[in-house]
Amino acid sequence: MPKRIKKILVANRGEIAIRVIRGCRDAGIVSVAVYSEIDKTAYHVRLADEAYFIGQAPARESYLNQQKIIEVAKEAGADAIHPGYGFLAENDQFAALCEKNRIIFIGPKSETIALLGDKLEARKVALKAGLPVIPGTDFDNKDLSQVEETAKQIGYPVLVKAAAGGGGKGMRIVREPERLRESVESAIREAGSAFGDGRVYFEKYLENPRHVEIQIFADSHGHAVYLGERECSIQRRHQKVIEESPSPIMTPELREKMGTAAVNLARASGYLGAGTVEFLVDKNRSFYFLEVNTRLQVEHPVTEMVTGLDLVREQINVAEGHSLSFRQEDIQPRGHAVECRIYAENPHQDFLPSTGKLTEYREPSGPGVRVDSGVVQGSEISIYYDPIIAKLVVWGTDREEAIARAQRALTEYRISGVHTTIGFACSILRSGGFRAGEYSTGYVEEEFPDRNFECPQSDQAQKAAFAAAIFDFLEKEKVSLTMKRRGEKAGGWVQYYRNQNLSRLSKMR
Amino acid sequence: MPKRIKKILVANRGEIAIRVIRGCRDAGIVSVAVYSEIDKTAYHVRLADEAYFIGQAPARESYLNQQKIIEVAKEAGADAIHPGYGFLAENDQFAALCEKNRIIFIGPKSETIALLGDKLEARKVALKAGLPVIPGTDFDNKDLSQVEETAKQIGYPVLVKAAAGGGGKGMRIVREPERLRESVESAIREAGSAFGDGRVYFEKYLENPRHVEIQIFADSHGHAVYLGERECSIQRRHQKVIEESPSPIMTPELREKMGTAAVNLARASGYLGAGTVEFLVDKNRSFYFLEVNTRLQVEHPVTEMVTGLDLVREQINVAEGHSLSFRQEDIQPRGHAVECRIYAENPHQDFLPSTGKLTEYREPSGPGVRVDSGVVQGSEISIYYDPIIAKLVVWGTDREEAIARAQRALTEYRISGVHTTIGFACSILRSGGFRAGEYSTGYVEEEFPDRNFECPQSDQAQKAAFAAAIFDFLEKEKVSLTMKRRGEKAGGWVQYYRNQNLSRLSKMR
Amino acid sequence: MANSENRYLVTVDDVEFDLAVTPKGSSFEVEYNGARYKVEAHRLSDRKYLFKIDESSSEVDLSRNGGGYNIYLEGKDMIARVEPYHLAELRKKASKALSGATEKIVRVPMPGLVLSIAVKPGDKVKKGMTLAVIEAMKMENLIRAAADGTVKEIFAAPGKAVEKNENLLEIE
Amino acid sequence: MANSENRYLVTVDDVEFDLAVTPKGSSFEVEYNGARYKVEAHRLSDRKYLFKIDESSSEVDLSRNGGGYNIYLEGKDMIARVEPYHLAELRKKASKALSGATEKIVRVPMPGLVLSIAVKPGDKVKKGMTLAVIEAMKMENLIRAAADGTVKEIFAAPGKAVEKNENLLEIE
Repeated sequence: MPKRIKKILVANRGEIAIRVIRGCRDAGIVSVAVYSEIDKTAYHVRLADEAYFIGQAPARESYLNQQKIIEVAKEAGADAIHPGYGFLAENDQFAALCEKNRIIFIGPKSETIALLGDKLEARKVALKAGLPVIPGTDFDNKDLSQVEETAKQIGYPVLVKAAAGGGGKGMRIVREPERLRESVESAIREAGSAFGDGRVYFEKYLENPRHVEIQIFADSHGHAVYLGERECSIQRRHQKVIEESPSPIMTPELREKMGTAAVNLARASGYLGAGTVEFLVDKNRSFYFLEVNTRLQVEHPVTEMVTGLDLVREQINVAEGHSLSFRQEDIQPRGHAVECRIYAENPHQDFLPSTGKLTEYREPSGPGVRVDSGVVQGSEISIYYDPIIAKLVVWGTDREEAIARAQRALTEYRISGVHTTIGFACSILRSGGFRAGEYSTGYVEEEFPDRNFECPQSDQAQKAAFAAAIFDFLEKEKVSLTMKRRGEKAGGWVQYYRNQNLSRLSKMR
Repeated sequence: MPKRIKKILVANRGEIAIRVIRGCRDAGIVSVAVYSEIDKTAYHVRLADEAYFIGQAPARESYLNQQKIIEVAKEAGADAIHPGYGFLAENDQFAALCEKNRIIFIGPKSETIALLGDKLEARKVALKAGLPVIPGTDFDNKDLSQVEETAKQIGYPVLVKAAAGGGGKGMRIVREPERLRESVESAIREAGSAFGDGRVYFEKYLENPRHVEIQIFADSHGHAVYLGERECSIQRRHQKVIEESPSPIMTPELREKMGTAAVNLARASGYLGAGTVEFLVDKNRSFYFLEVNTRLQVEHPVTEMVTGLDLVREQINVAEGHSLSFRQEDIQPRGHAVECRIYAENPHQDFLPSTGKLTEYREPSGPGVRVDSGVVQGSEISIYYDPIIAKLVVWGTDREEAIARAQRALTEYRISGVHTTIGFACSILRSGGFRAGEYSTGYVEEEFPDRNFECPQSDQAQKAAFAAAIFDFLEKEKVSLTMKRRGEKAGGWVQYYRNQNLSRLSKMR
Repeated sequence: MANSENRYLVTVDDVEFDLAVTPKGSSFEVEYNGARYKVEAHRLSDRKYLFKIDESSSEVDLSRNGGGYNIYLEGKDMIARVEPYHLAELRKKASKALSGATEKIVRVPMPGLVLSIAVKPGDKVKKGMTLAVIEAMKMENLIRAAADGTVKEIFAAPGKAVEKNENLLEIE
Repeated sequence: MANSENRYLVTVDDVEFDLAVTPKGSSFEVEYNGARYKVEAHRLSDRKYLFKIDESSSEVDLSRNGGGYNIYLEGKDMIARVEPYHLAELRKKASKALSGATEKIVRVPMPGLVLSIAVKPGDKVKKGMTLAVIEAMKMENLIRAAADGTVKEIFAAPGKAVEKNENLLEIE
C-alpha cells in the first residue's frame, strides 16, 4: 500500500546531504538536516527546511550516532530517513533500527544490506544468479593446509580479501606461492581487528582491469531495471575521482549482458531501490562481479545526466511503495557525461587532505555544467569528514564535447584557501590515454609517476613572475618614500603610498 | 568551401558574451573579448583568452563602435565576429562591414538582416511564403485619405506599427475610428524621428495573445530546420521575463504547422544560421507571423536544454560553411525547460533598473539547473547597459518538475547589493494561471495589479522582527555598558562588547 | 509576557510584532504571540548572520540604517525598527493624544535614571525633538516631544532616579 | 635590458625570470626574454588582483609570505621571490665564491647611499647576517655576509654616497 512520504530526515552532511535536500524540495517534501557542532552554519543546515543538532564533530558522536538520529527523526516527525552515502548508508543495523521504529529507511531492506555487505555471501548470491565471478574460493580459516593447493588452482597472482571488507583492509595481493601463507594469516588478523570478522577468501588478481559499474533500480512490485553503466577506472588511492557514462569500452551487446547480470543479482537478493553492481572488466571485455553498493553512489549524477532521471526522486518513489516510474525500454541514454570529483587534497603531496576556510569559492556554470557541492564561500573544510568539496558533472552530445566542457568548467572554477584536485583533473582530462578512452585502474600511477598535475595553462610561472615583480616594485617605491620622508610623522608615507602608488593598482571600478 | 574558424571576437558584454566565450572554449576556438572603460575587470574580460579595450562606457563609444571593433578584430587576427544579441547583432551595416573586411559575421547575410529588419518587408516575405499574417496592410504615408476605409476593413482595434520598428516606438493601439487619423500621424512622426524612416502600417490588434516563437536554423547548403518552440508570453514592460519549452498550448500538429511555416520563411529569405520566427497565437490556436529576430535569442538555452544541442556551436559550424549537424528528424526534444531572467530591477517600483555592487552573489546549482550569468561577486551593475544579471534555466522530465526545480533554484539564489526580479519570478511560478499553463502576454498585469511579488516564504517579516530584536538587544547591552563604564577610556566598552556580547552572536565555526 | 523589561515592539515595514527577548546561554528565547522560540545567531561574515529560529535557518543581511535596520532575508528587503514596548506605547498614546486633546505633562515611561534634560523652560520644541534621556532597560531611551509646543516647567534633573509615570516636564 | 635599475630576478618555485619593470602611466611595461609586455594591474578585492598581460587577463591571489609572495593563479599555488638583479648576482657570486676561495672584500653592489653599518671591526659574523644597509633603486638593500668570519676593516660610513664595486668592508 503506497504511503506518501511528507518529511525526510537526511542523515548526512556535505554535498550528498544537499543533493538529497534539493531532491526533497523538487518533490515538495519537507527536509530535515542533522548537524554536528562544527557544522552548525554548514550549507546543508541552511538549505534544509529544518535542522537539528546531533552531537560533537567526530562522526561517531554525531553522524554515526544511530540512536540520536532516530530520536531526532521522531521529534521532527519524519516519515523517512535518507542516509546518502557513507556514514550509515550501508549499515544494516541502522536500517533495522529504522524498520523497528516504523521509519522508512530509503534503501534496501536491512537483510539485503547485511547479505550483500558480506562479500563472501554476495559472491555466493552472484554465483547462484549466474553472474561471472572472479575465479576464487573461500576456505576454512582454521585449517590453512589446503590454502596453497587452492591458490595454485586459481593461479597466481591471487588477491586475499576480507569477507566483511571495505577500504582495502584485510586485502593482500600475493604474487609468489612462498608468501601466501604469511599473507593469509596477516589478512585474517587485520580483518579480525578491523571488522571483528576474520573470514577471508581468495580471488584471482586481475592486473589493471577497468572498473565498470551498473546502476540498478528495483521496486517492491517485482520490477528491476538497469540504467546503463558508469566507467570508474580513474582512481587515486584506490578511490574513484573521475567517472563517465557511457564507458568508452561499452558496446550495446556488452551493456545488455552486464545489465541483465546486474538485474538478475537484484532479483536474486530481493533488492529494493537504487543500487550499484560493480564489475571488473579485463582486456578481452570479459567482466566479473566485484561487489554491490547498496546505496546511492557518489557518481550517480553521471547516470542522471545521460538518462534524464532524478535518482533521488525515484528512490523516494520506490520507498513510498510505488512501482518504478519507467520500464527498461524507457531508458534511452542521451549524450555523454563526465564527473570530476573536487577534493580538498594536495595532489602533489600524495593527495593529503587539505583543511582550511574557503576564502573564495566560485563555481563554473553554463551549457552542460552541473555542480553538486557541499560548500559556499566561507565554508570550512575540517579534519573530521571526507574532504570532498563538490562534484563537477558535465554533459555533452558526445564524449569529446563532454570532455571539452569539463576542461572549460575546471578552468572557470575558483577555490582559494585549500589545495584541490582541480589541476589533477585537468591533467587527466587532457592526457592521451584518457582522451583515447584507453585507461585502467592503474592509469593514474602509470601515467603520472612524478605526480606533475597541472591545469593546461603553460605559463602560470611567467605570469606569477610578472605579478610579483610589479607588486614588489610598488612595495619598494613605498620603502623609498619612507626614507625620503624621514622627518614626517609616521603613517605619512602610507597615505602617500595609498594615494599615489596603489592608484597604479587602479581601484576596482 | 568550409573554412575553419580559429579565433572569434565576441562583440558584446555580460551574460551573452560569456555564453559565446564558453561556446568557443568548448569548440577549441580562441575567444577575443572587447570592453569599455567600466568593464575593464568584468567577468567576460577575465574569461576570454584575449581582451581589448574599445572605448568609454556609453555603448555608442564602445560596444556600438563598428569601426573600432573591426580594427580590433583585425589586430587580434580574428576570423569571425559573434555579435551576441542587442548592440550590433541586427545591424545590417555592421554585417556588411564585416563582409567587406573579410571577417565572418556569425549571423545571416547583411541583406537578409536588412530585409527582415524592415517589418513591412518581412511581412511581405512572410505573405509570399504562405505564412498566416495578422490581417493588415501598408499604405502610402503621403495620402492618408484611404486610411479610415482600410482600418474599417480590418476591423477595430487596429495596431499602427513602424516598418523600421523596435522597442514599441511608433506603435499605437487604436480602438475607435475617430482617433485613427491622429494616431497614424503621430506614429509617423515618432517613427520618423526614432528610425529616420516614417513608414508605418496597420495590423489587427489581437487582445492578449500568446507569444510563441520558433527557433530556426539554416545552413549554406539549402538545409533549414526548426528546433521546436518557446513560449514567451510572460512579459513585463513588453519584454520577456520567463520562457519555457515546450509551450503549454502546443500540440504535435500545431508544432509541425508553425515549424514548417517558419522554415518556409527561412527558405524564402535566404536565411543563414540561427534565427527566431515570432508568432502570436490566439485563443483558437490560430497563429500569425509577427517578426523575425535574425540572431541568437536571449532565451536560446531553453531550446538547448530540451534538444541537447549547443546553438552557439551550431552557429559557428554553419558560419564555417558546413552543413547542419542534424536533420529535422534528429530533433527529439526531451523533457521541459523553463528560463527565468534575473534582472537588476525593482519589481515594486515598476521594474526600475537597480544599480550597485553585487556584495554577495551565489548561484543555485544541482540537478537540472543551469545558470548563464554575466557577473561574479563584486561585479558592478551600472546605468550604462541592460540590467540583466543572469538567466536561470532549469530542466525537468516534465513541466511540473521543471517548475518545481526552478522554484527551488530561485530560493537558493543569493544576490545582495541590488534589487532583483527573483521574488517576481517566484510569484509567477507559483501563480495559478502559470501553473495551469493558461496565460497570455497580459498575464503579469492582470494577475498582479498591485505588484505584490514575493518569494514563497510566508514569514520573512516575522523572522526579520526576531533578528532585529536580538540584534538590537545586543546593541542596547553595549550602550548600557558604555554608561556603566563612563570613567574608563574610550573604546573600553567596545572591547568588552566584542568579547562578551558578540560572543553570543557566536563566532563563525 | 514573562519579562516586560525585554519586551519590544518591532515594526517590519508596516507590520508590528510585539515580542520579548530573553538570553539563554549562547542563544535566545523569543516569546511571540503566545509561543516561545529558541533563536540562535551565528555570524557568517561582516554584515551577514545565520539566524536559526527553532529548527529553521535563515541567512540574514543586517545593517544599521539610522534608527532602524536594513534587513535582507530570503529574497526580501525590509526595514525594521525596534522599540522597547513601553516607549512604543508612549509614542502611540502621544500620537493618539495629539489627535485628540494634547497631553501636556510628559511622564517617565519606565523606571530609570535621568541622564540629561535637553531643554529648559521657555524653549520652543518641535514634534520629535529630544526632551530628555533616561537610562532604563540597559539602554538610553530618548524621550521625544509628541507635538510642537513650549516648555513650561521641568520636574526632574540629571542624575535623578525616577519612577514610572513620574512627571518629567510640562509643555504647553 | 633598457633600464638596469628596474631589472629583477624573480624566482617562481625553482624557475628564474630575469625581467625589467618600467611604469608607464597607469600600467607597466615588462621586458622579458627580449619581448616587451604591457601589464595592467587592477585590484579586485583584499588580496586579489586582475593582472592583464597584453591581451590576456588572470585573476591572481597575492600575499606576502616572509620575504616572498604566495601566489595563486589559474589553479596553481606558487611562491615567488623578487630580487634586484644586481643583488641576485652578488648573492650568486657570493655563494659561488664561498664554494671556491672566500671573497674577503665585501663590495657595494650598486650605486647608492650607505644608510647604516651594522658591524664594527672585530665582530664575529655568521653567514647571512646583515652587514650594512644601502639605499639604492628606491629601496633599502641589505648587504649580508656570504660566509662566517670576523670583520677586519670598514671602508664606508653611514651617510656616504658610494659607487658600484666600491669597497665596503673586509672580512677574514
